[in-house]
Amino acid sequence: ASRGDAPQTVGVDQWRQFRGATLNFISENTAPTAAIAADLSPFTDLTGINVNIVTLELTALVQRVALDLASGRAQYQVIYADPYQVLAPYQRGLVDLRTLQADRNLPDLPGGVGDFIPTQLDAAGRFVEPGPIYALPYDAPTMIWQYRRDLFDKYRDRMANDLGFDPTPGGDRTWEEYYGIAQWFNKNAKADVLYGTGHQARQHDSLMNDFSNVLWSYGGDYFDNGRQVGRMGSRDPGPSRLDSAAAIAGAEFYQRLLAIADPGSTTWDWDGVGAAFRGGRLAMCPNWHEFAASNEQVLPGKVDYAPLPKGPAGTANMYGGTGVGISANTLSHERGAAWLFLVWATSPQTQLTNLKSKAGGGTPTRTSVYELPEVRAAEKRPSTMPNMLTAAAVRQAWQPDKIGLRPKIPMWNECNTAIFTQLSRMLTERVSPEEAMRSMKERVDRIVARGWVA
Amino acid sequence: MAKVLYEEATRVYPGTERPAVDALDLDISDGEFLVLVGPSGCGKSTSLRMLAGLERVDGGRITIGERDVTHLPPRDRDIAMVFQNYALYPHMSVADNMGFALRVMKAPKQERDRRVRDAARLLDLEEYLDRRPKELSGGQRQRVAMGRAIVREPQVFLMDEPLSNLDAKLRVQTRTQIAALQRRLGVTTVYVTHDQVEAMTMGDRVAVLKDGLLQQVDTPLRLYQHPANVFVAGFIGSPSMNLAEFRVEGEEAVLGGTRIRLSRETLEALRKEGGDRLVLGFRPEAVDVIAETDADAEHRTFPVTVTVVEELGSDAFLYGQYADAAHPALLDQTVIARVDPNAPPAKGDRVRLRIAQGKERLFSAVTGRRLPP
Amino acid sequence: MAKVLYEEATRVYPGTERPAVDALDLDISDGEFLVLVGPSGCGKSTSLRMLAGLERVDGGRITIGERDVTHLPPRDRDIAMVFQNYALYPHMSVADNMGFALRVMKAPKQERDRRVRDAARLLDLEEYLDRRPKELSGGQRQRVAMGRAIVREPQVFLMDEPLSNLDAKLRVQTRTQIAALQRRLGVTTVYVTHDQVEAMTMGDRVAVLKDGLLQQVDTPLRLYQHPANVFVAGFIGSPSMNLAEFRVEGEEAVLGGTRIRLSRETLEALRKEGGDRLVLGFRPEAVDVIAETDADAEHRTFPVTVTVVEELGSDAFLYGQYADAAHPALLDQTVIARVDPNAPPAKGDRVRLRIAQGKERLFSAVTGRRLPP
Amino acid sequence: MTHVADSSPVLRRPAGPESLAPREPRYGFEGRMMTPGLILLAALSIVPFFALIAMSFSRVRLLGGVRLDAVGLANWVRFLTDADMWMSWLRTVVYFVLTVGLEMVLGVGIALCLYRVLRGRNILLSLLLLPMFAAPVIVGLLGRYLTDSTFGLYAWVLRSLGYTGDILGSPTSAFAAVVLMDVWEWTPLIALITLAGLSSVPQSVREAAAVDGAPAWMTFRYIIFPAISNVLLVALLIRSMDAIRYFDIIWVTTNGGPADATKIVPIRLYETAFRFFDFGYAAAIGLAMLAFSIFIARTFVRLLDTRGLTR
Amino acid sequence: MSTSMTPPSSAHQRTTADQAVRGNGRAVTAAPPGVPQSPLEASSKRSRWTVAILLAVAMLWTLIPLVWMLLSSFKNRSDVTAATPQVLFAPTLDNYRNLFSGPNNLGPYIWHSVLAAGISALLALFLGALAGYGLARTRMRGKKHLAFWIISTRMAPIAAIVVPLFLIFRGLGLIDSIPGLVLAYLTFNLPFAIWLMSAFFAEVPPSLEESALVAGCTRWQAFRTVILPLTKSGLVTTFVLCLVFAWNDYAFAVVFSGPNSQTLPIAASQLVTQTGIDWGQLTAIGTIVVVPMMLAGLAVRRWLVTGLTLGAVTGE
Ligand SMILES: Nc1ncnc2c1ncn2[C@@H]1O[C@H](COP(=O)(O)OP(=O)(O)OP(=O)(O)O)[C@@H](O)[C@H]1O
Ligand SMILES: Nc1ncnc2c1ncn2[C@@H]1O[C@H](COP(=O)(O)OP(=O)(O)OP(=O)(O)O)[C@@H](O)[C@H]1O
Ligand SMILES: [Mg+2]
Ligand SMILES: [Mg+2]
Repeated sequence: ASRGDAPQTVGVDQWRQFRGATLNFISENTAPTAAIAADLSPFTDLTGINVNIVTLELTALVQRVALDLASGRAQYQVIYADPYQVLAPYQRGLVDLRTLQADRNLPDLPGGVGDFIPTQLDAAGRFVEPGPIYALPYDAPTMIWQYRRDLFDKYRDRMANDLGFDPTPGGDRTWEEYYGIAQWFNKNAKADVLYGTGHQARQHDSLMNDFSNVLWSYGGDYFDNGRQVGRMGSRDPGPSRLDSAAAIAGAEFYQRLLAIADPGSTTWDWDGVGAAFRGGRLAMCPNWHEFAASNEQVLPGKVDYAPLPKGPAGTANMYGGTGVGISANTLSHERGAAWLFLVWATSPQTQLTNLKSKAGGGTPTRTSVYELPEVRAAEKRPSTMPNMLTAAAVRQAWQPDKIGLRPKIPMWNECNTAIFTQLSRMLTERVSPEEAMRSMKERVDRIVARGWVA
Repeated sequence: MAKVLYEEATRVYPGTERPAVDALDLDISDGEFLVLVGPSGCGKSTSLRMLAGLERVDGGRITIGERDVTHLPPRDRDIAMVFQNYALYPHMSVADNMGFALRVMKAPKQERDRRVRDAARLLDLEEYLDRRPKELSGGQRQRVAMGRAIVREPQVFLMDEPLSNLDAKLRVQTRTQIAALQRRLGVTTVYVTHDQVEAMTMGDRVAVLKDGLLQQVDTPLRLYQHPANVFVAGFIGSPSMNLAEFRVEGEEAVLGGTRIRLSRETLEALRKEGGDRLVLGFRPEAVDVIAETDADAEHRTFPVTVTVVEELGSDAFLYGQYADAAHPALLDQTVIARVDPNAPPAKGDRVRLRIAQGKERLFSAVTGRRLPP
Repeated sequence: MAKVLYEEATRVYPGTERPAVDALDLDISDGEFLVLVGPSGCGKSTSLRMLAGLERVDGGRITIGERDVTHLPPRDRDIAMVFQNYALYPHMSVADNMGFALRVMKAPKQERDRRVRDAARLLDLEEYLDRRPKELSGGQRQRVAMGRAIVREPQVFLMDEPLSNLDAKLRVQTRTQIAALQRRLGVTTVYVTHDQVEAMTMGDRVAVLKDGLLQQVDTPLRLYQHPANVFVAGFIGSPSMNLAEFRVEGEEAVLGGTRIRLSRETLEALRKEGGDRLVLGFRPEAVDVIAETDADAEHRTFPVTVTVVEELGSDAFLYGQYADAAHPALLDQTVIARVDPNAPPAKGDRVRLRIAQGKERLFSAVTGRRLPP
Repeated sequence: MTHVADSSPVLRRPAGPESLAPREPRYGFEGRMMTPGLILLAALSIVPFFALIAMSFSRVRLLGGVRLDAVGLANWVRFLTDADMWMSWLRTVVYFVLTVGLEMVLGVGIALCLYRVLRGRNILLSLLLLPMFAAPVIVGLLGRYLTDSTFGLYAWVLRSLGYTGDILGSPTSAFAAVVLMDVWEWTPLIALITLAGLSSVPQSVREAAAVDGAPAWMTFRYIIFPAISNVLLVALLIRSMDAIRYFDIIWVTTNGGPADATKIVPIRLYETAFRFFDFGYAAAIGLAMLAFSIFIARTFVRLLDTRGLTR
Repeated sequence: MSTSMTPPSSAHQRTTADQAVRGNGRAVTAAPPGVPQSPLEASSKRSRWTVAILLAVAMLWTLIPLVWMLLSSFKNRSDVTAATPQVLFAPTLDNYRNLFSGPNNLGPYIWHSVLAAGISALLALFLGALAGYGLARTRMRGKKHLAFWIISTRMAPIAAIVVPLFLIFRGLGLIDSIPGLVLAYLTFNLPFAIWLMSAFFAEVPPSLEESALVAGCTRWQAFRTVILPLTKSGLVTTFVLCLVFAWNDYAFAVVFSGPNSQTLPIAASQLVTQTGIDWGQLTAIGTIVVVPMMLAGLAVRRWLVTGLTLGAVTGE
């Protein structure tokens, strides 16, 4: 359909100049989108712009976005730009937001770009070059250790006695200890939970996430220069390092860990683990911190959070945040309208509202929001913003040396598939870790060598 | 080969009131060819299927040979059946069709082949043994169906209108063949048809059914010449017997100007019944055409207006309307007479017909049964 | 009502070599009832469909009345057709079926109703006008099909084996009705059948086809009595004419001990052909049975062993084998003779048959054509 | 008046149908009737088909309008040398044979049972047919719900029967599960068709077999089964065409996992196209799949042809 | 002759005969209900039980998932995911209510589905009826090849044709529009409709049509007034099957639909969210998607067979 550009009313308030325009926002069905979708009236009242929100499962979203970018005419002006599946391969299809930020006729970002947590701005908003910003950090799910505080309280002493260390989750625990705790639960607490630990080990993106935490903490990595490739991204990351001794050691541990985990693990992605955890099957699991809100609903007061255990090389907590960007196929007024939405959607006020939303929440991506006294107060029970119960753990996890950033390369999707497929074979077909890692490397190298055209 | 006995055999289809076959008593001797005829729906097929074991017997018994088979399944009765639509197994070759029953009874392969070949030779089917039924003409299919029956060498053959799917010409040929074959094999046979000619020509005896009730069993000629009742009289023969109701006046049967003298036995029987009417029948070939002027007042004659003349070359039939305007009783009924094909009357002619002496048949107007002549 | 003319009309089905109808010349006069007969596949239906416009005419022309219709679509030909399976529209009531053509030609409603009612009255269908075809019996359906044709009041009726789906008894009734109806309406009619009796009884003239070629057109009786060739002789009549090949010796035709004197004209015609053989035919009713001893040496007779006797009550047919063992030429062929039903010979008897004087028919053994008597 | 058959057909043959030139009376109209549908169909199928061929020899750029960079046979070479791909083909064949095979066996079994039921057959049949009208996506999601190890009904049943593993979690059981979901949805179709086939075997043929003395199993083996084999073949044809094509169920349940155990070719194709956006390679896979399904369909159609069943 | 034919174990036969007499002692009186009438159908009690049990298993296997879906759609959050399946529970309409309130109101999805599936089924029916008729009646050479081509277009792998179609549709501005979805659905529905309808048309005897031609109809009139009404059942069946296929489609909708044209299966897949699947709502959507098609399908069950078997079997 050859729709014209959005209308512009000149000479009114910056925020109302595009009233009557309609925007389509395509998003994965994540917590902040759910919160925004639940009540769009503040934005519409403010700007007179209508927003349709299309929420899709991530694979479907990427497919739609790619085709839309290819179509040359933006169906979706505002895009939920997953750093690995959208930003890295298609950053040239997105608007460099600096141009809009610089536009005098358009409102500024409150607090400027600097208010976003810097690692997140880089990871979710930039690609390779330090300058251009393609997306504004929008959500920030991060994997942390979630555990049943009630059970740990109940069994702490016995565990400490049996295992010889204090089992309380925290930054000092190691993966080996995690393993020990899980096994202890398996053996000694059948009455309360079926299994000590559960994982998101379905043949799916989630398996790569769950495994990466272990991989990194054992000193392995996907490519040379892993942190750089993770934070800024790379078009040509060089040969894969997945066959390094450290990586194989990580894989060996992971295989061992999964052997004692809930057998359902191999069917679960993050949802599955979340549901199982809430369903009372598991004593603990690594999962996205944004599940805190649901946990609190089902098991109020019984769950607590900590950064993931460390390995020989420290700890790593997989970051899964995403930014929102604007399709480069938008016409100029639409672009302006889309900018208004971006500014509004990532504003501290909106992020605060999201935090309180009944529809789930999401967590702020701005430093300033975390500073608000109201938010600070919510980190303790009873909390009106249940996601903030994870703040202590997350704040640690986001430290540059503890955050886990997977490689941001354009062909990541295919690499990722090769990786989690081989991992899945390792877990379910008893392929040896060494062989699995080697075949992973082989495939990744082949994919990377093919290069990428967008 | 065995005798077959129906004893009060009855079949009531579920959901119906009237028995489809009602207390049928029939004694078929060893090697006999018995034809079952009757109008559509009279229970011919049902009777046959009861004997085959395809239909339940709701009352009475059926025996084959000495064995009571009333409640045996078909496969234990040692019969072979030829169906109206032949019911050939469509996916089997002719040879396999014919040999199937033997295969079922686990006859050795050579034996089977030999018997199939023998039957095929008999039926002139040798060159078609490898074909599928649908590659055969109607007549050939019919022969295969026969073949399937005869390789069995069963105790009884059952045939349910096996010729009705053939065209007229082929039917004539085939009926002769079947009759000859049965005589040769000597297997007791029950044959259902509603075709006049088949009934008359094929069977040793013919059983006439109507509404599930047996009307008469006799040789074809006796059925034709001495029908037991009005129904049989009208049913057997084509064109049918002419039938008309006469009043009895004194010693004569009277209709309009037509008078026919009745014998003492007839009058006696009528008196017993107490009726003053009777049904008189005569066959189309039992009338002579006499010139209108010739014998106006003669007994046994009546006037007819010719409505149609069918000239078949070998024969001619006159279809006429009773022409005595004063007595409209007969007006609706068509009188049929066989006339000389070389000098048939013309349409519209008025002719006089005379019933040949002794050729009339008399029936009670009350019970329909034949009166003594 | 109009005359119909086929002039060298030819139809070759795509993908076949031989024409299905080959240069058909046929002149059907106004109001005539013409019957097309012939064995299956001879092109009867094709000829009819060419006239209806349902089949392309590949050569020659067809005219109805004065109009050349060779390339007109069916709807412009003003014909009505009765199909073998009646082709009634299952989703329409009887009345709608009959009125359909009128509706198509946009006849006003009253007119339509009137004509449908008239036709229904004529065919005794009035009480069924609201029924659907599937609620009717076979005979009623057939009448509806007729009705559909007659409401049209077309120039020509075409009927393709319209009775073949009826059972024997009904067929006899209906054929008389149709013939009568046609006479009454006076519409030119072309009627296809392969039934002997229909051909003989219904038509003013009969056209015999074989392999797409017209064999003879004539009145039924002349066809029966003077067939133009061996094919027609064998095809018309049931049971068929007996045919046998005789040698010509001097002035006689000889087969075994049987000798038949030939006329001068016959001998002349034979001489022209240069053949020394001819085919002699005689109908079953044209023979007399004479006692074996009676006239052993007489001309025109031959000995026969009786294999089957069919007694139909009104008639009896003898099926026999030529019994002169010294001359096996005729051995395979069955001789059929009509005999006295009151005193038929028995199976196995040896009888002598005599061909009635002047009843033999002679044909060239080469061309099959009739020879002058 | 008497025409004797003396005309030589060869001499009398008209100049030939072409010279007379009126159209075959039933030719043009059929053509005109088919035209709109066929044109649309051609547009919807032939254009994409050629586009696919072109793509399979190219690398496809998406951004800023689609462009094809010719890469020669690269995609095809990769297709032929891709070991994972061969495994997928193998799995596809196994999946195909298992689903279609099970559906045939169960469908025929159910039809045979139903055929022996005289009263209530229609209601039973109606209920049994329900799954085939369900959207495959819903079937997949429902399957996931029923086999979920935490709250799935079937998982619970299996657990109480002593099965400890996780249904979608290990390669074999996951494969079996997706096969069974497909079987659940499509067995009714086979049952429906088979039942119709059974009902179309003339009663008199069964009776003939009974009179010939055949016991039940022989009647089935030698009479009924061959008689319905054509219908079964048609059912097989219909079912296989979709079995090769559909992937919704796997897509929403296991998405190819675990350990690629359920990664049949359609999934791999979809993934190549819409996760990796390697349209060139996807086109090659797609063409190969098309060839495969046409091969299968041809085989069945030829089988039907030899039995004279196609029109 | 009969000696060789009598099966060897006549003693055994006698006993079966006796049993039959005893077992069917009641046979002389009216048959008890449920006893098969024709001896052909007669079967031992054991085999009747076997059949009953097998059918019961088949029914359970078929119906449990559907019933479970229906039940679950009336469960509240905790009952839906209870570790022990809940058969008795307090029913709630919340799941349905939630589907129609809130941000992702299901209303438009239903409307889009109805429009897209309905129109495409109608179009497929219309074009399919025309072309199916042509195909059934044409005597052209290469007819079989044409027929095979038609059906082979339906076998094309979905993922493969979606890409080029997308490019074409984009050029025509058909992305995210109901017409676009309609066309996309036609790619599989049109060949199917042609195929199906030609099977139905082939069952109509040509003589009916010829009769109409002779009665004065043009070809088109004959088609309209005689042939079409006769294939009413075929038309309904084709329509319903096309409707079902279009309604159930996911793969095309995922690519071609957008905010203005999302369909129900997309709505179902959208419930698979990052924060968990709401099984209550999902089963509710499942019910909404599945039930109308089941009803439609059952309505045409009698005629399904003819179409689905290329007329190799005529319906019951
Ligand atoms: N399965 C059945 N259920 C109920 N009634 C039946 C059944 N089969 C036949 N009948 C009825 O039983 C009677 C006898 O039928 P039957 O088939 O034996 O007649 P028929 O003499 O063979 O007739 P036809 O010459 O038409 O074959 C008829 O009135 C028929 O309607
Ligand atoms: N559509 C067709 N295509 C090819 N050949 C045909 C076609 N229709 C008929 N024929 C052939 O044309 C010849 C004449 O067929 P037609 O149907 O006219 O015979 P018929 O005399 O009506 O036979 P029947 O008594 O069997 O109806 C036959 O050899 C037949 O096989
Ligand atoms: Mg009968
Ligand atoms: Mg014909």
